[in-house]
Amino acid sequence: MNIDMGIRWMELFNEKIQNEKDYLTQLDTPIGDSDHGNNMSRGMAHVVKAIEEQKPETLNELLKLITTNLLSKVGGASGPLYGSAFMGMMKAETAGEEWAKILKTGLENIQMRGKAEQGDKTMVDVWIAVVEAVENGELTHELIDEAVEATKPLKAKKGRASYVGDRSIGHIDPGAYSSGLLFHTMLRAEAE
Amino acid sequence: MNIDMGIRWMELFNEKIQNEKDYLTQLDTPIGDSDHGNNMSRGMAHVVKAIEEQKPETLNELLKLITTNLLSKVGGASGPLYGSAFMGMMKAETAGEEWAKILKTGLENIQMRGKAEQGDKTMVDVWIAVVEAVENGELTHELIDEAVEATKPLKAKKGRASYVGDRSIGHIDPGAYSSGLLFHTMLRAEAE
Amino acid sequence: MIKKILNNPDNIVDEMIDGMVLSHPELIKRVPETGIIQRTHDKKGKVAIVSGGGSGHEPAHAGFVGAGMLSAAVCGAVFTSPTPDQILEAIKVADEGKGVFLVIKNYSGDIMNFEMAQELAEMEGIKIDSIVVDDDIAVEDSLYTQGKRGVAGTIFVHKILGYAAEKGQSIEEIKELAENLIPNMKTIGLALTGVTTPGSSKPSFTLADDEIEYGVGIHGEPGYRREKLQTSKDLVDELLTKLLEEFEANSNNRFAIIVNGLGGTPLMEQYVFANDVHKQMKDNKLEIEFSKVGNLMTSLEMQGLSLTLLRLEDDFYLEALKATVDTINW
Amino acid sequence: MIKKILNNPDNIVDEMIDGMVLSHPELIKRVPETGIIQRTHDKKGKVAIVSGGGSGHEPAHAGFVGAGMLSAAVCGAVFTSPTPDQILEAIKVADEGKGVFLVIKNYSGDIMNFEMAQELAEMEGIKIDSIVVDDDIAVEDSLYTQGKRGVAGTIFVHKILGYAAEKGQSIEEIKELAENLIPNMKTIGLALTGVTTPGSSKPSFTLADDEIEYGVGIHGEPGYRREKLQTSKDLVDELLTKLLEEFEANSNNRFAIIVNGLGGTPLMEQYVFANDVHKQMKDNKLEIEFSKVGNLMTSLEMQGLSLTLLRLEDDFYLEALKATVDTINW
Ligand SMILES: Nc1ncnc2c1ncn2[C@@H]1O[C@H](COP(=O)(O)OP(=O)(O)O)[C@@H](O)[C@H]1O
Ligand SMILES: Nc1ncnc2c1ncn2[C@@H]1O[C@H](COP(=O)(O)OP(=O)(O)O)[C@@H](O)[C@H]1O
Ligand SMILES: [Mg+2]
Ligand SMILES: [Mg+2]
Ligand SMILES: [Mg+2]
Ligand SMILES: [Mg+2]
Repeated sequence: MNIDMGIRWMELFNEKIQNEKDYLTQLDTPIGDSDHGNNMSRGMAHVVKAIEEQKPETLNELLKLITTNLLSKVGGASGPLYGSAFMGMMKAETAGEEWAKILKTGLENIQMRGKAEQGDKTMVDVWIAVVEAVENGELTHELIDEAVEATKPLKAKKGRASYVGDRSIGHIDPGAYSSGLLFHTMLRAEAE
Repeated sequence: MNIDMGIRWMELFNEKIQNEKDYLTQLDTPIGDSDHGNNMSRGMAHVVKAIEEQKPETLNELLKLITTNLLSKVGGASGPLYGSAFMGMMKAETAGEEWAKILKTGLENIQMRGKAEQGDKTMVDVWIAVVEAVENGELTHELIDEAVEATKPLKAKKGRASYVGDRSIGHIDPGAYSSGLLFHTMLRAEAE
Repeated sequence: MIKKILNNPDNIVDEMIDGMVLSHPELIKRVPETGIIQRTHDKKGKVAIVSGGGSGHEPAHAGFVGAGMLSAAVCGAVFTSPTPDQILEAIKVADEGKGVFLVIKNYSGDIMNFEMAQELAEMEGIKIDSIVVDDDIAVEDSLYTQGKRGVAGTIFVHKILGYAAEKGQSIEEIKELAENLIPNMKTIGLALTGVTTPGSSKPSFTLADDEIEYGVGIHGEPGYRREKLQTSKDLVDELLTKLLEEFEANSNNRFAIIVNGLGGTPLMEQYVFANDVHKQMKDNKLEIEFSKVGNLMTSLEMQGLSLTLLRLEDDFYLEALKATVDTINW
Repeated sequence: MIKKILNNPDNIVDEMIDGMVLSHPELIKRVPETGIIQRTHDKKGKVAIVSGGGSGHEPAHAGFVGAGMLSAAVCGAVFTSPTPDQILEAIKVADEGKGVFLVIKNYSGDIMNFEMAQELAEMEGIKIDSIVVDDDIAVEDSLYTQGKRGVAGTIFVHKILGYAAEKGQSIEEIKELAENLIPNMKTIGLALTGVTTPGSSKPSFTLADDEIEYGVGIHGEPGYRREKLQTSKDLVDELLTKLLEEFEANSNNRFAIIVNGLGGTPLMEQYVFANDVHKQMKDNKLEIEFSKVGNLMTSLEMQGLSLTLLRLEDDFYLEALKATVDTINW
């Protein structure tokens, strides 16, 4: 990952989020409060606007900019979680870590903030699968899709979806899906 | 008219009102506030209950009982109007007037209270037609129906229906219809 | 069919009144076996302001009974004026020896029932007077109609006359105050949905998924025009233009306003609308010195709202509106 | 599609806040370019109570900002917790030097955003503490869920802590008061309709013409059971039984209650329901010493209501609830 790739990543992620805004909200309807699409779309619009305006020149500057914008523009559960993830990534990047370790620190920060474990039917499920695959150099689009899809049969134990108990079974977790988009576009940015 | 006939009249009127309660309310929907059926049904239920309990022995006692119950149980516009009508009728009966004159006094009291003229699309239209016919000894069921139906093409100038202006045209006035029931059952009680 | 939380439509007003007095025994009490809600506070030899009308407009009027506002409110059946005997009884229980002043909304039913009660009270030697509120400009006032309807502005009348009574004004002074007040107050409303009275199976009118109706009353009466739903800005533009046309040109540009929810419209939308009212009033170089926003004079579960403008011709109006009162809902 | 009065769904909260402050400038002001509503009254060196959360629950929380209640409220997007920077800013503007106490509803979003703000405030040397309200018993509290949600009972927390702050209690005393208060308060709700967030085309859930849903939250979350619409009596029976099961046996039978409208249910129905609550509490030999009825913690235009019971374990609760405050909507 480098600064140009990183900027491209955010552009692609934003595109995906805006295109799939309604679908994200739809996923958030049966097991949530119908706002995940709005939340992510608002946040990512600010991220790409800030990139254009502030023109970050290093990966570290970029990660910082993403952190601030997600933290201060998203709100809800996903804002502090994605914000914490990028804050952790920024710190790991400052410490000179490799990309796999950087992503892993992001995941750790999500879990520190949200206390979710694997199998709780949250974005954490996707992050765990992706971090492991990146560590082993095996991340593929298929693997991401599988990780997202794997949240479907689970019963939610964290977040708003946990309120509906058994009725959460059979629905993809919206945060897992948006995390899926994050990693799909990361792969694409890296490949370009 | 005498006390037995009068009691029978109220029984028949009550029956009609209860049976046509929903229709009266339906008439009161496009040009009113959907309560004329409820209002008349509540009032007449009290009238027949009071007759059973108090067993009036003279026509005057009966007219007084009807007056009090309509005045204190109906409310809305129709309560004070029907109440005033029977109050006037009671007074004329006390003064020893004939039935035609008694009905006419009822009409006068309605007009004193409500200030409506012929053609304003109110119950007054039916009362005027009926009083005239009774004076001439020509009251028939057909005449009553015609008087009720005649309110249909009119534009309302009094009461709640006047708020809808031109849109009141084409609808039978609910108070005219309930007055129609009053006189239909009067004819029937007299004929029995 | 619309769903309602109730036991029996015939008892809905009765149970509502019981619910109110059980919930607020420190403020109000019920005159047993009547639809009269009376304030609990000690009588102090002042003029009593009494109002009432059909139910279905809650919190009007019982929510405004209490020190500094109404002495009593008479609750009729849903959308049906209360009867003269009930109104008379309310007059009697409210009277503190200085007379009773009735605030009547302009509907033929209310007028006739209150008028009869007033005649009966006079016969019993009670000092009594009244005012008819007809603030709704949606309906043309002419020889050929019942005149304009009384709607949300009635709440300002309660507040201002209630303050005058509390200040010890005589019934004659209150009458004069009321007569000057009414011509300075105009209201107009709009609906997004019709209403269904408890127990009936059909709404008063139905609007399509993208339609609104301008000029509705508070009893499910249809209004003057049906249109596509517009933005809040455009709705305010329509209502405000109509209202301002009704005020005669005058150098006094100070107003008090009510943005009144009709029952089913959330406060969030009412405040969005209020924001546009404030902005457009400012554009018109008109000042708003007092605003009241919320469900005050409702029409059951109707979605929609009304806008009231009161021109502050008399400084007393603003003083009265700002005074604190002890009621459930002001 | 549900009709709403608005200009642009993306600006609805922003315009609502402007509408609120323009309508009530004597009580509240907006911290420019934020979603923070702050009270106007002079700082007096007392602990500041601050709350907030997603919008769509009006009058909560901004309607309860004012002397004797909240010092500030932070309004997030509709149904979306506000962000840490906004909460931090609210903490800073509210602080009177004696510390800031946060009232947080138990949702993962609120918890995380408020927690981060609290950490940031601590780093800036502000004395700060908080309580999490989780009064909704519809959701099982177990290792396998987020825990119970914070709903209408939050308003009682604002009122009681606001009174304690006004009385000059320290932040430590307020924390203790809050920790004792929460376990004594339980809420449960029911819906007659789902809700549609501004800008979306579909409601959160749909109910048939004769169906209700027990145990709904205030964000259109589905509840625990769907049933045919019943009488008010039966609804109260279901909710009250569920609530009373949650209280441990105890000789103290004195309660305060909230009958909370969810936004689209008229006050008339709320009072019919309140009447049945009072009656059935009495049948259970339980006393109601304080009742609050109305739209306090809503869910946009949802039709339905919730019932809150607060056991009056501490006489201070009742004293606090009865105290007068200077807010728009208490
Ligand atoms: N405690 C948590 N840990 C990890 N992820 C969580 C947690 N709580 C919620 N989430 C994620 O957040 C997503 C919901 O985000 P969003 O809808 O934006 O916020 P909210 O739930 O506040 O409305 C969920 O789908 C889930 O993936
Ligand atoms: N001023 C009036 N004079 C005569 N009849 C009137 C007048 N106002 C109303 N009415 C009659 O009353 C009827 C409506 O009665 P009702 O629905 O019970 O009362 P409300 O109009 O108060 O709801 C109308 O159909 C009309 O016949
Ligand atoms: Mg969500
Ligand atoms: Mg009617
Ligand atoms: Mg009526
Ligand atoms: Mg949310």
